[in-house]
Amino acid sequence: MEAQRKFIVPIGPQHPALKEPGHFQFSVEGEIVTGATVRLGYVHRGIEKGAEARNWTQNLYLFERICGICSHVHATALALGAERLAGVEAPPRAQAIRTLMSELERIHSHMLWLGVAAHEGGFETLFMYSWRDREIVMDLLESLSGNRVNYSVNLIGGVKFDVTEKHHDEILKGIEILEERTKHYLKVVTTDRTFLARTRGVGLMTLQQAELFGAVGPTARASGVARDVRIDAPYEAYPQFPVRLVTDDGGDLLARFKVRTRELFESYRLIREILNHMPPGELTTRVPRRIPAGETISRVEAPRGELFYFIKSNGSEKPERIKVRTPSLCNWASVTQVAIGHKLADMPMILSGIDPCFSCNDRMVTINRGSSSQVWTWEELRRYGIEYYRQR
Amino acid sequence: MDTSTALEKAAAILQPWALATATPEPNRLDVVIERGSLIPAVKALVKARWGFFSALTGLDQPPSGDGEPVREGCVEVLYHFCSAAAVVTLRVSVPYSDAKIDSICEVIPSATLYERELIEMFGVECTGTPNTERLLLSDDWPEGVYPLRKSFTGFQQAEGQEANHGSAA
Amino acid sequence: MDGQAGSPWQQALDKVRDWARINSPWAIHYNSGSCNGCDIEIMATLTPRYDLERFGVKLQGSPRHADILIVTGPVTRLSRERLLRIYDQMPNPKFVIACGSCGLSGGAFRGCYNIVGDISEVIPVSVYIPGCPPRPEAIIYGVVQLLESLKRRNAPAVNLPRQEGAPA
Amino acid sequence: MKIRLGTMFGDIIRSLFRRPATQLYPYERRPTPERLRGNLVWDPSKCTGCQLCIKDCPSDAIELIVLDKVAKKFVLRYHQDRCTYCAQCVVNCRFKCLNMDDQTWELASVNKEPFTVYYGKDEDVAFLLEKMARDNAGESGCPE
Repeated sequence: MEAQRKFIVPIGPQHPALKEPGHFQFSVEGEIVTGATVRLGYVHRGIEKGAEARNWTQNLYLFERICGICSHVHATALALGAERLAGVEAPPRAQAIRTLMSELERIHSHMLWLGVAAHEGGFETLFMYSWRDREIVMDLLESLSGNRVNYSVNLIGGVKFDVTEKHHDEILKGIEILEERTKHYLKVVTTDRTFLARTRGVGLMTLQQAELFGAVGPTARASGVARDVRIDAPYEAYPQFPVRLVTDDGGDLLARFKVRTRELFESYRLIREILNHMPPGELTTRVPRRIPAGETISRVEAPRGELFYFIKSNGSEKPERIKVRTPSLCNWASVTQVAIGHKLADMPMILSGIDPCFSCNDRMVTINRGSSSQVWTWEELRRYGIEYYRQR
Repeated sequence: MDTSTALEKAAAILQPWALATATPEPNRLDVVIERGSLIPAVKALVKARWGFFSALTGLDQPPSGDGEPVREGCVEVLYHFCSAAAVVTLRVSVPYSDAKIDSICEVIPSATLYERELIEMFGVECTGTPNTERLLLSDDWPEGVYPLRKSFTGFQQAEGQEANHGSAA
Repeated sequence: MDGQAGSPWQQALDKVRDWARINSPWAIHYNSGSCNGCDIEIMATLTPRYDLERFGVKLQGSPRHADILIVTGPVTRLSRERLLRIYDQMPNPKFVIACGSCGLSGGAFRGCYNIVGDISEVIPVSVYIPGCPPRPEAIIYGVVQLLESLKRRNAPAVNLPRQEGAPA
Repeated sequence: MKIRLGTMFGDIIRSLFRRPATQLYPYERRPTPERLRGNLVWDPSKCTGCQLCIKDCPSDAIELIVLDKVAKKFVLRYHQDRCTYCAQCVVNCRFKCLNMDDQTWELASVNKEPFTVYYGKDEDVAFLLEKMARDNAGESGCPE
């Protein structure tokens, strides 16, 4: 493409491969992105308002359906907040089960991301293999909770089900295979030459930038920011089962791959520990239907980063206001800044690098100032990216 | 730095602007400030490298009713800053009649997404935010309707009939 | 067109077309406001464990290449127009699979302000798959239901011109 | 660090000699976990009509139609297409009337009619359906 020509490249909001729709606009000069803006709202359903018309228990399920990938953490954040307002605490066994589920969910989410990011980079083999192996953790989640995605583990004041001996053995067996595979994937993402060409030095975010933009989760940790709610403000059973911080100083896509895969090992270790030291006892405690008036802030570490809930109750059966700030939103703000100066061909990888909860896209319209316009699909952009790197 | 020292430090930083402070929970500090002192307060926190800007919450306070002295309806804007387990909340009240607040984008550029959400959901104008295009609501959303204000009770449509039908049967 | 359809050449062509359609329906997926749960399950049906490509179903990037539109989620105000646009861009004949409880009725999001309704209120739906989200097997079951119904529905469609043609 | 090309070739070659990962679902059905949350079933014999299940249902998927409160004649109308399969109603029920079946999860259908399910004693359901048919005939224009 000739330089000196400015394009605006809108991407969004529909695509086969991924999840929520989001609409991005990149302004490009030749090959280089000079600006990025985002338009959300294709999946804006009005949940925060809907919450005000539902009782606390119903909200548990409504909030679980904010995001199907990290459904458990959403419900946990709400349940923890409501319990704190009511002045009760779920029994230790319930806390341990919640923690177990959130770690299993983290495994499923990171494996999913590994596959999707590889797919965006044109590495279909890794995509298919990592999704094949992800089915192991999906089976575990299904046999534990009864559903593969929206587990509905939480109740306000506890959890619904117990972990039996049979599940105990199943999980241990499952994560053993997964650990073996994860070791292999770590080797693949750090040594495969073609893949490294697409990840090393791409989407660089320095420590200062990460701090300024308020990046969270693995995206921030890959830039060396030591920020993890599980460590900073332990909740559930994390005080008893501490997590070790995983960071990397690279700041590029490769570092994000490394951080996420290493976090998987941490999850495996934690799950083993929880299963071997499962506290005995009850699964639920009694919580009144009317949650006492008050305000609380509930922060949990979702697979994508810090999830922030601000909950206000007015003492009735229904909450007064629940504000949800999802980790993707924080990282979105950072990616629109980081994208500047990169090649258009790197955009799919950079976007998927933050593990966004946006369904990739529709069609891309390349608007050539005033003259004819050309329609690109995201698929074509992806292929363009792959081609671009092949020719180099 | 443990939580209580972090909170003490934040209280010291914000002291010049604080109208009132409260600690609703051991790990939290609520500081009520004037609208005008928002930018200097945020700047001070950022300059001292105290935590990071975590979230922005709007809280609608509809006009209080009869009997008591009538309070004007306002939107409370909450700026949450987190540092490890400590959470500092700057609380700014904006009346309906003059729903304007300074944008903090010049200090924290990534705040623009939160501010755009605030503009759409509560109708609080953020003076100086770089982009005010629609972020979440549809393009044909009526002007001046702010879904997260308490006065908004939804568009009366199918669900009302549905509920009636259900109870009738 | 009916007269033409009666010609043996046209009949043969129709048969080939139906055969191709049933044996290799290409699909496109659109999320009109769901929670991602259904979407990752649709993805899972395409990966090695479930492998929907056994039935020739291939996920396409462009609505122009697709026979089946798989929609997940209730329809939000913003995505309504997009959904209609995608549906209009698909070549005829087209089939819609509504996936997940919220796409069938609103599910947990019933009554939220930014939802215009379920998918069948916006575009005609051929197969409904309930579940929150449906298991990949249930999605495969739904796709098989669609293919079966196509086989059944197509039988009279192919025969009809012949009956009309007979008296003439 | 040694930089290599095609780190995953080994996997691919090994996979050639392994059992395929694909399950042949419609032809073979794998046993499902016993906790699977499938279709909701209701046992009318124990129900007292307390309606606790309905109160917490996040999606209005169940309705209890009271035919005769004293004689405990109830019919449960269940909407499969609204249900979120969260099992909150099962947890709420103190008399264990509700249960989620782990075998029925293949619910897809080409139209919406089969999604409304009536549970109850046969004569009660028949009575209700008859009554609804009569009502519908009486006042035309009533939805459904």
